[in-house]
Amino acid sequence: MTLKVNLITGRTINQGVTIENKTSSDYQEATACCELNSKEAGLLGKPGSNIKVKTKHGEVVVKLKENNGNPDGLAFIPMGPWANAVVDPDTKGCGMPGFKGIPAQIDATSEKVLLMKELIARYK
Amino acid sequence: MTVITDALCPFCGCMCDDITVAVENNKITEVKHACKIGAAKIMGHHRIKAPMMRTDKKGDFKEVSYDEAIEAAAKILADSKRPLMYGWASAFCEVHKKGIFLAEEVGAIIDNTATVCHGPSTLAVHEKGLPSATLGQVKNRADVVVFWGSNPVHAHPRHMGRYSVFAKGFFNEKGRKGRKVIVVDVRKTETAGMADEYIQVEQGSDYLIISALRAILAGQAAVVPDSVGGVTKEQLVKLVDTLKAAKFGAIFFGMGLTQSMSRYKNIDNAISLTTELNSFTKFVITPMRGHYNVTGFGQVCAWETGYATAVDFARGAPYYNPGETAANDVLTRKETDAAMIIAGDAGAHFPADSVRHLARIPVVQIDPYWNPTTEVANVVIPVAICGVEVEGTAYRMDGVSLRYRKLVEPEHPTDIEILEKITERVRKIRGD
Amino acid sequence: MQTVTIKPKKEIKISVEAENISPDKFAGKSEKDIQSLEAYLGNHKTTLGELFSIKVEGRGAAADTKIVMEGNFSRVKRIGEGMSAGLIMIKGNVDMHLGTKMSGGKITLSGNADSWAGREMKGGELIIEGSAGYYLGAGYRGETCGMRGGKITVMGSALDFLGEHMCGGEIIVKGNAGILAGISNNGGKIVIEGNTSRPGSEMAKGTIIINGAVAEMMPVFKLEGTEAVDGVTYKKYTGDVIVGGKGVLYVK
Amino acid sequence: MELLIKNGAVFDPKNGIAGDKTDISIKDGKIVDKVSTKASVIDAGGRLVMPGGVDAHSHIAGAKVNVGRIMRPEDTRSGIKPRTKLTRPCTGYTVPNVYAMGYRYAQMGYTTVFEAAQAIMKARHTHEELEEIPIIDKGALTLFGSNWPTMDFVREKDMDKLAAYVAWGLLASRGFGVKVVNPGGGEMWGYGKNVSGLDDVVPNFDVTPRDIIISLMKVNEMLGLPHSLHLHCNNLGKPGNYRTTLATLELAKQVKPSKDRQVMHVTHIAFNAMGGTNWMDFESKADEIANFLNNSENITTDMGQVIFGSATSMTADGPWQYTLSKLVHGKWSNGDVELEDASGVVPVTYYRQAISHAAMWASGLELALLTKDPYKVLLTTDHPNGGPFVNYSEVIALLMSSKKRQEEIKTLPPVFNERTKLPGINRELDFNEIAIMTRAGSSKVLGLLETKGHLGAGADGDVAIYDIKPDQIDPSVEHVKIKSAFSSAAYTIKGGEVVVKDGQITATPMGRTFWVDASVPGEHTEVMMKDIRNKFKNYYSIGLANYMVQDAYLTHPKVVKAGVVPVEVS
Repeated sequence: MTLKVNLITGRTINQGVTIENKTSSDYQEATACCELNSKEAGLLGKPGSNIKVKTKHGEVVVKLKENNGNPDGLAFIPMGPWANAVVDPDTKGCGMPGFKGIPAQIDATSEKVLLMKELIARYK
Repeated sequence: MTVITDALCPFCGCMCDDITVAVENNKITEVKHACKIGAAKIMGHHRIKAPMMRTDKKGDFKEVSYDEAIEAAAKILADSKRPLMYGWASAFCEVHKKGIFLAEEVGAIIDNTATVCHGPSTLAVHEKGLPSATLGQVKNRADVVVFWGSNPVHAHPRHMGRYSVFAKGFFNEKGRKGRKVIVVDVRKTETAGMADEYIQVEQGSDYLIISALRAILAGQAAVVPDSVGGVTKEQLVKLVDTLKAAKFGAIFFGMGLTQSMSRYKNIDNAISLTTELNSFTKFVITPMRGHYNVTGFGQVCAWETGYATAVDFARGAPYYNPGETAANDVLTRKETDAAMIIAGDAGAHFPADSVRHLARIPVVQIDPYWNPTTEVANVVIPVAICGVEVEGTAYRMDGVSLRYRKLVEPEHPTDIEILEKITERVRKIRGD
Repeated sequence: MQTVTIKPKKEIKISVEAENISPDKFAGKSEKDIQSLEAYLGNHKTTLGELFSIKVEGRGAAADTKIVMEGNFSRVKRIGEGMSAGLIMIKGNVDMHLGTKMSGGKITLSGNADSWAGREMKGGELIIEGSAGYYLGAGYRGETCGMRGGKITVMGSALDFLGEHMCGGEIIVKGNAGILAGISNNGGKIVIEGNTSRPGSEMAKGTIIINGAVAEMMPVFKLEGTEAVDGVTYKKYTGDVIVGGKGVLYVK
Repeated sequence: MELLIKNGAVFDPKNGIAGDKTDISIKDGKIVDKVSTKASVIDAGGRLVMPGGVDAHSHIAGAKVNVGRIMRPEDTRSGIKPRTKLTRPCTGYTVPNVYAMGYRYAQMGYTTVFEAAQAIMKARHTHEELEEIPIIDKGALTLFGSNWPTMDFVREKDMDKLAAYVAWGLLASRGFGVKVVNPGGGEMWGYGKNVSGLDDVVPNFDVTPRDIIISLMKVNEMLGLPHSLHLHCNNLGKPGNYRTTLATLELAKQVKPSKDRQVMHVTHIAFNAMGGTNWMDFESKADEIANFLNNSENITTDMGQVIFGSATSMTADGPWQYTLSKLVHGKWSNGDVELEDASGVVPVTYYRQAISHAAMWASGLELALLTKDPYKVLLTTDHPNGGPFVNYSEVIALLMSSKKRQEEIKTLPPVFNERTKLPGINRELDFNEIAIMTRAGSSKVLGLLETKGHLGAGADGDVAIYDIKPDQIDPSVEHVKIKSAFSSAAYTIKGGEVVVKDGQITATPMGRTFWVDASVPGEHTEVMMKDIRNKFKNYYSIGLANYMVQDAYLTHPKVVKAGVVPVEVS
């Protein structure tokens, strides 16, 4: 099924721990994921399964993760290149792109999570 | 083995200055007192070994000498009609000065990582000022602490312990027990889990809620609807009462305000709320700045140019207007024709649209580490790590500047050396 | 009467700063003089003549000067900056700061204007047949006053922060407006024919009339009942109560 | 390097030269009696020659100033000047960037400027900015008036400990002197409160502003510091505050100066000479202050002259800044510094039509004109509180021309004449008196008269030449010329180098930063440090090891020695 959510991005401690080590699998593990509460995550699959997040601005495959702090309809991807594949580039006249509050659709997928290098290679 | 005490942590805006580091044979073997993130940063890991270059961004890099890389970087900047020089947060103020001078020299836009962090906070300060205080004021006095759209457990792990929640102070000998902690957020974060009161708001509604609080504070509760942004009027009234009852209140806000709908107007509104609370009691507000020296760039840029960030030197005199002169403005408009990324990672932290443009134009990267910016770079110049291998100045989130010690000897040149050489080469190329 | 016709010579990708495109700057000048006026392409100092083909017919004072611009000016900023008289007719799109600080005369634009059109405008008229970006008729960072006088009409829509810090004058938007229209405004009149959200926050004085839907009302306005304006009945609100509440918001 | 300035009409009050044609010789940066024939020569051609200007109170660097810049992009965009091959870009009017700060002072013929307030904990920032201000010599006064150690030692009546703390605080901040702002009020502002006069007791510390002022005056003299206590009085900005000011001035009688200078410098009197009870019946009482000054010794002041137009108020007087922001409905920044002091920044505009502003404008001038001895009133605008320093030439013209004052008064509300004595004052200052208020006097007040503010042998080679021929001008009538000449020097010479010619910058050497190294008996420091270590362990948010300003921040230091024990000369 397709889950419609409001997407936000932000820091996490593991994103911080791995931030200077962005070629590592630890960094990918820390940031190429999307948190939903377990009720909504359950609609897409098991934690650790792949999901595709689509917005008006792009799409990206990340791992599903549970976080029961999230209310219904709110998805969280740690800041980083995976999140940024789908955020809103419009700076709204004040220099700041839209990193929070992006309408998104999430589906289960069998596509793989791209490595950082593969993800950026898409932009070349 | 050498033990260095009172060292500063080069990760976040807390700038903890009580770190102990053990060094053996110029290698850091142990880090004490730092949080998980700080320890990881100080311990370090594999680095870019030597300068690298490539002309085809899809091709592989070739190792080159520093001179070759510097020459190539200088040429890219000197030839550019709309250069962008971005980053700076993980480098010292001494580096910023050299960077601003180079930006003047080449007529660049110079912008820092605040643009995707607390840049909107600066815009709000233009509107309302910033009633703030050093963190020690909070530690000694605060009995009500509000975290609004900020999550220190994840982003500033020792903030609560050292300054804001658990810290004991002169007028608060009980620490945590002497404080009421309120968290306002869109999801129940770990920080929210530690709060005395958690107020969950609908994402993007912060502006409405702050206005409602201000109206209640102004004695105009009658106009406030029964529910605002998912919060009942009753809760809002109670919150205002709690804030007013504080002897010393402190608001710490984060990306939840700067990046959500209404952007800097959220902070503008929160600053007004803080100011208005001062008619009843003492209240201060402080942005939870991310990188350890993102604040420092704003300070240096302000005293050198008059503006804190996003300064356009195209016409020789500083011009400033985020929305027009900030990094993502000129990247998404595809205006920039060359970029230098230093001590910040645009490749990882900018929207895809901006990275796509970086992939189209010549890019120089100056950084110790391989990261997504490296992936779109043409010239990569590795440098020593400020705060670990280089000493210098940085500004804590509350505007207190401190001097970092050198913990180990660097194997790479410093940012300053590289920038000075690039400037020298640029001047030669331009015949100055 | 002096007529100056301007067309881009080639596609412009990097923003050009062309505050010299103004009747005040062109008045009484020859083709050659106008061509040699300074402009900046990024950090590259150039001339209007290098970037644009410029034709001049007749001679006249600013008030008798008409500038006709044809083509894509979507990377040309500051057209008509500070103009006090005369006419600029633009067929195409323009970049930021169209008619910034203008005090008189008229600008008509057939296409879209990027952000800050009519910034700190003091007088004259600005007509945008397409849409406007952010901060239409707003102020500069840190200033307490944006638009102080004159009139702006947008046939299409406008984005966020329209009329921010407005102290006088009139803005009419035929389409929709983004969030926080008329924020911190201290005078003047804004009419939005379409939809908007969060209008009038921190409004101390001035009037905002909204004929479309308001997605989110600011929780700082007092409903005063209904009132007819030009024969149309509106809900009348006063506010922002935080800053004294002397602003008036009419919502259909 | 040698330089000879010939045919100048020299005004050098310290050396008793008042308009005489005197040649000035400079060698290796210092004034000498004679130079060789190889010296380069400037022919002053009968024009006015003075020592380089010295400003003893201006906010030019540090946290507050930068807060002002960051909150005021609308100010930054005025005064924009692109870079040149020689100069960096300039911005701002009330809060200029560091380059404009140095160039503009030099362009006015000023060569030495002191930043009026830095908290020790934020002194590193002050020095980072001072290091970037070109040309001029500078230094910074350090705040002590609400510091917890100060209040603790005052309460304990332990002057040895207090002296040791002041000496250590000057070292920690690389400060030049003792600044006190609204003593006790900074601590009270920690909980949003204030003191209301000299005898309010500061809770938890059990001291009064009176105790703090007297004790700091005493230790200032015990330490033999070059400068005296530098005081921003309690109740600044409040109608009726002249009584507090007079009562504060009285305190100076309790302490004897350790050297030939005042024991108390009360700053920006225009904001402290207010009569009336509110903003409606507000009047200037500068005449009463001047009367006091005329009848007492050992006290000096500065004008804090108000300039109509845009200003940025910035001071460590945190509670006043909050009150001010409410008065003007303006933006407000606050900057409490833990254990030390408060501060605030508020943009303001002074309007001719506002009678309170007009009366404040009058009080600075009244003070200068009614005080007989110009050594007692320095010329300042308390930049940028009363207005930016670039307006000093306007103030000079006002002081030299009664006619100009009358012209200005015509533009003010009629009620002005009832609120100030200014309309009836005919005194016009001469060049000698202006030279005192801007050179000799300020140098003497700072305790630097040996090398600053005069043109005798041994002085720094800092000279200003203005495009005025004193024997051919009547300043009273030709005040426009006076203003224009003082706003843009024909030459400014700094350390023997021509840095300004015809108002344009010609060279940008780096000036020095003055700071005072005061020694105290080691045992006093030891005892004092026990307290300090305890405060760092429990209350400061940083460690003692990271507190003191490191040598790296003073690349051009000029150390002035002082202290209670004899100092060995190295």
